[in-house]
Amino acid sequence: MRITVETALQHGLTADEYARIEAALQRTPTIEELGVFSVMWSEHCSYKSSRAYLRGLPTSGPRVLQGPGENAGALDVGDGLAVVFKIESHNHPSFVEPFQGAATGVGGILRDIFTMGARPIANLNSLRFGGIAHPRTAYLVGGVVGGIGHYGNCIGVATVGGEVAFDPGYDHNILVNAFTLGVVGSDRIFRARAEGVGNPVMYVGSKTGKDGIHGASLLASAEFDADSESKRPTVQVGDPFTEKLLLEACLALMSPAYSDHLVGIQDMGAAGLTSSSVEMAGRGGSGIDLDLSRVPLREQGMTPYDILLSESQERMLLVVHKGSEDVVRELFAKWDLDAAVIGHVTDTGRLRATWEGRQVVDMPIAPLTDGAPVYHRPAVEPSADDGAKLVLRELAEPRDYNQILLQLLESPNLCSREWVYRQYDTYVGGNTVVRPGSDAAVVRLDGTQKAVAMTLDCNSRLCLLDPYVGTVSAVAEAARNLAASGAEPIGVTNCLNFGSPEKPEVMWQFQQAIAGLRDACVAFGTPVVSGNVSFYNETEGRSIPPTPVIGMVGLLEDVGQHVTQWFKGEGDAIVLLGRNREELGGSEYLAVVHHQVRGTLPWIDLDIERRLIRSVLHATREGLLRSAHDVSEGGLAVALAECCITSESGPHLGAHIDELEGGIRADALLFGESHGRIIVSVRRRNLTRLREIARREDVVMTTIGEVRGHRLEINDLVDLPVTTIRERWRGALQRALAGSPGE
Amino acid sequence: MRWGVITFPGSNDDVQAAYVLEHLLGESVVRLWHKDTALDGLDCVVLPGGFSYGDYLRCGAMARFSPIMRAVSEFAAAGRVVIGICNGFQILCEAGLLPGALVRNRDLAFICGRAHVRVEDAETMFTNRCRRGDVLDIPIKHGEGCYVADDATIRSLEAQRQIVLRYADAEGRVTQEANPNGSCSGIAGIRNARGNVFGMMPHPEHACERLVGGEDGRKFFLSVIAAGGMVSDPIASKVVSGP
Amino acid sequence: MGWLARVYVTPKQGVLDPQGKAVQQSLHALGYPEVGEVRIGKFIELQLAEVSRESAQTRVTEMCNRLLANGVIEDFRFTIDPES
Amino acid sequence: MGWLARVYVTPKQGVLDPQGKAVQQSLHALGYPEVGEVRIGKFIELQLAEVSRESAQTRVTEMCNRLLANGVIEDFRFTIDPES
Ligand SMILES: Nc1ncnc2c1ncn2[C@@H]1O[C@H](COP(=O)(O)OP(=O)(O)O)[C@@H](O)[C@H]1O
Ligand SMILES: [Mg+2]
Repeated sequence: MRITVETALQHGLTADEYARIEAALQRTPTIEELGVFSVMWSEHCSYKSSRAYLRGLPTSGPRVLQGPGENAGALDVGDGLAVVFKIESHNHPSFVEPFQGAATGVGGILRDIFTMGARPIANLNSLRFGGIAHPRTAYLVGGVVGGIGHYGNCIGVATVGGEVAFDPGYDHNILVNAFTLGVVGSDRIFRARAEGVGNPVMYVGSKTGKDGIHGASLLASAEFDADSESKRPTVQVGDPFTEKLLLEACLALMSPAYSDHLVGIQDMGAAGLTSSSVEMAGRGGSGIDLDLSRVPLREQGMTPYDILLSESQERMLLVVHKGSEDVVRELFAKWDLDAAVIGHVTDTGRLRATWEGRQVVDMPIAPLTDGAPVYHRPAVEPSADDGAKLVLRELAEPRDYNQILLQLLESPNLCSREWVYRQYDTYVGGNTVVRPGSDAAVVRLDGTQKAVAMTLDCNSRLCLLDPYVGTVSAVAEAARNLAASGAEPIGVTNCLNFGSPEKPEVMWQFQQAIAGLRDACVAFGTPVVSGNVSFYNETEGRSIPPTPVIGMVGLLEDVGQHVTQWFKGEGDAIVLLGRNREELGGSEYLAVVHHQVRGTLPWIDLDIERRLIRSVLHATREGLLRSAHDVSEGGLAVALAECCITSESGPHLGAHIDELEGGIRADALLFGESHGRIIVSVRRRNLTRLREIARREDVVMTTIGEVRGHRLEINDLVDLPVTTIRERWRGALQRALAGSPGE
Repeated sequence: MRWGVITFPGSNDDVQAAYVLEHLLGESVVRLWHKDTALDGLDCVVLPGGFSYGDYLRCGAMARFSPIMRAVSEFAAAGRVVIGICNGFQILCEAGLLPGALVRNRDLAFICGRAHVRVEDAETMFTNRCRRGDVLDIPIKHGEGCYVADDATIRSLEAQRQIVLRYADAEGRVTQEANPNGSCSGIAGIRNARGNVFGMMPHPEHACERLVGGEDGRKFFLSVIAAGGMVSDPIASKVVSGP
Repeated sequence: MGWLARVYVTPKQGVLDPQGKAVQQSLHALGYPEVGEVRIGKFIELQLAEVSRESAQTRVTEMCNRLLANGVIEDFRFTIDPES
Repeated sequence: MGWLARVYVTPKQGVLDPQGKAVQQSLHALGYPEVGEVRIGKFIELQLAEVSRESAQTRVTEMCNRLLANGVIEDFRFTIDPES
């Protein structure tokens, strides 16, 4: 067929991008070449709008073994081990088909991790849905949670944490971000390189079908609209069983017994065979020749174009040493998997592909990788509207704080997530020390005294009001969640979910978020080692609230020192570390009770956060803390309630709080979301030692009450039976979802 | 004792079962591949949890035809000990080594959490370290854990004291609320009439360390070790036929 | 007298059917080499109270589109017969 | 020319079918009060290479008994037609 600029436009390319293609090839591209360019230059694969900004992030540090640029980042955790982790979005596919979209999202991030030789040990996920009452929400939640569970449970990787939030801003564009962490010997990390002229390129895993052709360019990179229906590529269906076989076979191949046969390995994710071969050749500074006729196919009538662009799941591309083909074939045969030689490495710096003897692709690789377009898109701060101001004195103070507290604990964003994580296998692997339900998940590192703690955090309401401060706050909350679990923050991954980069105000939000991410990570000394950018989260022109999801990983030198958030013993002193301020801007209370999203965000001082974290960790090391819980959404009252009710098997102890410093409005005291606060409980005799530690770090410490009985009493404001609180909090999500119509 | 732990394609808790037996209980363990065909020199084989063959079609339906299953049947017929946990239980039912079947949970969703199970019979080789009526706290994690069988089968299970575990609340009351998946008469674990084949949905291998999952699960393995892998059950040994 | 609707839900052509694939392989392993492609779907029987055949037709179509089949990955067809 | 076997696997009468119950309830909630009992089973399509109809018959029966259906909880029936 004749290729024209129109064909390029249909592929989601722009006219001058097409001009660049002709220049790079010095001729008109073939349809296959055009397809390859369109996916490799899509926002999803090329990061053309974000690359310039991402360069500013701190990515180095003493523990960093692999920063951004490979399939995932890697940090040295000592004892000869490294943790490999990354977070990925699968937003649009999950909106089209929630169950399969979410499931294949999990499958994809798992491949990113074991591609590097690491055995996945933990999955987390960050989810955003529309308003809980929106007719489609219940259906989407059910599908997404079901799909995540289906894939993770079946492949046998524990799903140990995450977050879920509801906001009408996501009514037509939900977010599904999946995080996986794996473990590997620090000297056994594999990289995706194609090297050694003549080395065979092997294809392993599922056969290739027409799944998700142009998924990368259409679904992940173009805004959603009514006729997405028609544009929609065949939905990818996940096969976790095949991926389990693939996982075991690949890890066996990368084990000392076989790894000498392997040169490089790369999963086939977005843009499938094309991006994996291009990236491997790109990183290896080599070239690749493919014979597409040798690719195992699932359907008849597939064209070379289809084969190059298919996004069929559960496939990997290997480069092995010449002569190792049979060994590799045998190894995969043990797992009932086919392995086919489909090409070989060259030194041409070109990607060449033939189909039934005909040359269909012959293009230089550089323009596809480093040579891809980089856009410095205009960024403009939206004009501040005064509606965003919050005047406290115009805000009526409630009378009955018992009711308000229950109302908050029942609200979709604060109620128990048990209905969600009950559907996830949190035990498999045998190392889950802290399961979902506390500030961070803690997973023991096999064969060591150590453990990793993981958390995903982002408060998109804050990011909407102020993307810079909002992002700094998300990083700080993540760090607090880790510290409260007894872990020292060591590294960050992130998933930046935004609207269309072609909108200056979205680009501004993005720029601000990146700056916040940079500043906060510098302050905490946590390098950003991996991440993902998801633009075009829009429907009918409306952008989602900026949602930079922060995935932070922490390390416990001694797993025995992990801490959970619920109270442990009658008579323990309850201590507040940090200061309460009269801040209600952007709070859950303001949104749920007063239906307002506005105000100046709580003030945040990264130095205070750092000192708070240091003192909590110090106290943990000395074994002083019986419980620790970070104060975030819902403020102090909600956090205290959580300390009483979140233990899975009880006992659910009450709290008597009478020393809470007033001097500010009661609602701000109870529900304000000031940063820099962690509630801990300690045995009375340890109070003096804790005070010394707090003083040394110059952290404000107040003994606000004690663990007592079975009621939660806060000053003369709140007095409720713990059982009532737990009741209302626990079943709320299920009730709310059952209440809404569904599909 | 010499234990064998089978790995089917899709098994997930095989590693954990082997870890518990070998590292926590100091037993000798042989890892078996589903394509193996012999169980020579073993006293007990464990069919672990997981998603053999992806749980496609029906849980355990395809694993039941793995080459090693012929050996497992002969092993059981010879009176040797066979334990199926979760997916392993499902496989044993599909293979006809245990009566009944395990179907979709009452609420149609996968459930992961802690469950209390009441020991219905402490005179079995799998529970001799417990007392009748003991309530154990053990993780469950399954989507198809609802035990079903026709009334006649349930009656004979009762009659021959083949019901080993029932879901209960913390106080040991067997109630609908305490039944996580809708299993008939709250059944969480059964044995065959002869008393040498045992299947349970909860995961004892995930309850053998205080740090992760608690320690109540040890009792099952310690019971088998105490029984030395021999059918020690007074009444069961009188019964001749299989399930 | 009412109707009995029999609904057949099948994976769309071209959409991967992991179950079918696994079943095909194990049928081969069980000694049935003659088995070609295997597709696994749902078979749903609905009893319908007395209504006209036409309205039964339209309403069952509606039920399939709204609930019984997932149009993104599944096709459906059905038959309607007088209940015996 | 080969055969196409269509296998219908249904829950045995008396065996509870929670999925059917759930679907019935959602259909009522969606405004289809006329829906009575709902039973949900499997619909399996098998392509069979050239063999005699008789042997196809016997072999598919065998496949159902051995693998495709579990007699404890399920019934099955099937049809065999020349593949079009
Ligand atoms: N999608 C999810 N999957 C698994 N666990 C989740 C999910 N969402 C929330 N959780 C768990 O529920 C608990 C409460 O979540 P959240 O309120 O976000 O914690 P925090 O406010 O401390 O970040 C945490 O342990 C979290 O890991
Ligand atoms: Mg927290």
